[in-house]
Amino acid sequence: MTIKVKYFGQIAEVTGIQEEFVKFSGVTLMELVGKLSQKYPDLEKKSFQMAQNKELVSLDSKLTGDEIAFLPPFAGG
Amino acid sequence: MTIKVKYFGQIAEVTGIQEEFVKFSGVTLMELVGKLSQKYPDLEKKSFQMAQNKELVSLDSKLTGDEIAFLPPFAGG
Amino acid sequence: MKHKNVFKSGAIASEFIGESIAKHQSKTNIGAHNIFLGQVRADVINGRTIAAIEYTAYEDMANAKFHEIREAAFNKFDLTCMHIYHSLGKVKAGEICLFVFVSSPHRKVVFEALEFLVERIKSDVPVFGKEYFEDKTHQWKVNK
Amino acid sequence: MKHKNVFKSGAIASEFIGESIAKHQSKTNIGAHNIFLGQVRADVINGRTIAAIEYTAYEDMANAKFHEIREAAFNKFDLTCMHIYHSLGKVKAGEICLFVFVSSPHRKVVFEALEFLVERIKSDVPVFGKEYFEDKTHQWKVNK
Repeated sequence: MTIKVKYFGQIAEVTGIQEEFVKFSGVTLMELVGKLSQKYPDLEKKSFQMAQNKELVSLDSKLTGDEIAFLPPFAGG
Repeated sequence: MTIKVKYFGQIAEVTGIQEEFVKFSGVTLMELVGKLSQKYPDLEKKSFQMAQNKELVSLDSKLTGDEIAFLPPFAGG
Repeated sequence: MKHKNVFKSGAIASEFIGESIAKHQSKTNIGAHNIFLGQVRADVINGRTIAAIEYTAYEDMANAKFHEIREAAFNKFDLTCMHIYHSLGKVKAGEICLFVFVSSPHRKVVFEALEFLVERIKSDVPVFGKEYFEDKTHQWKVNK
Repeated sequence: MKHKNVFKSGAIASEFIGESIAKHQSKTNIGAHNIFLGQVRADVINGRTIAAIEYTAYEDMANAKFHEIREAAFNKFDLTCMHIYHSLGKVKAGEICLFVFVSSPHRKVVFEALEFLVERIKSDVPVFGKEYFEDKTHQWKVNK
């Protein structure tokens, strides 16, 4: 499937882009992170949470095809 | 001695005045309240605290000659 | 001893509050402000609606108490700024009668400090409130 | 689902806060307002001073989270009104980046509700802050 992946804050700094579409046939978010870490080696040095369909999810969640986001530590307020 | 006595809020409503000078030879605030209650009979129906020299004091405190105030329940804010 | 006068004649204007906030923009060590505003409620009591409260105070003692409360808060909490204003005279329903404003580098402190201040002001300061109903009758306000 | 937009471009003006207060004077069942303001601090870190924070957000998710937080607060506390505004883009040191405003008939409720809201906003909403130093270098803000 094709997944829309969004990067924010210091994660976008590492990827150099804020958003991309990724063709991917794996099952879990963990696998997607593995694939993207090959493309962006500094990704694994960063701390982040992940959202799928705008809800925080754990890395062993199954990919549903919804929008995925890499979220660095929150800094609101 | 002559004591300056101040009345506030619903106490001033009962006395009809906000301030007066009272000649008095008693020892405690309690005695002063007794004397003023004869002048203003409704005073005893009201709940109040007393201040002497701008500090709350108990009725058995000794009169020092400083300003006395009758303070009804507080309603600030 | 003469203390700073906390009282303002009549309602506290929203513009005054806005300007007071603006004045703190030069204090760049502040990270968090917390503001309490007391507003006169149009309570309905036995069918009569409160239209206004007329505030009076034992002003000298009240300003001394406000000073004591300010000192206690500065000692207890790491505050950068603290401002207190209370109305005297008539304040209509919907208007603001109390404005308490605290600022600190960090947020935890302002929450604690503001509640401390407001509770102390309510309990310790000799301010009296004559509640006028729309039909011109009145009753006396008592803090709970 | 499309939620109300909490974000404002740039700093939150003190006049806007004043006007927001003024709008509540027609709500005469309100007795207490409590306002939290987050202000950008000019922190000094290893000799470099923060000049501004540039805020970005995962806007759709953030607005959904703000909506969730608002609903939770309305369910938990007897609030008459609640308003939340957060800056996006650059906010200079001394300027306001967060404005949270709650109102209720009684004061106890507003203290609890405001702290609840601010803590939830800090922990749950995907907002990111790039802290610019005066020398144009930067670091990333992390909420504690």
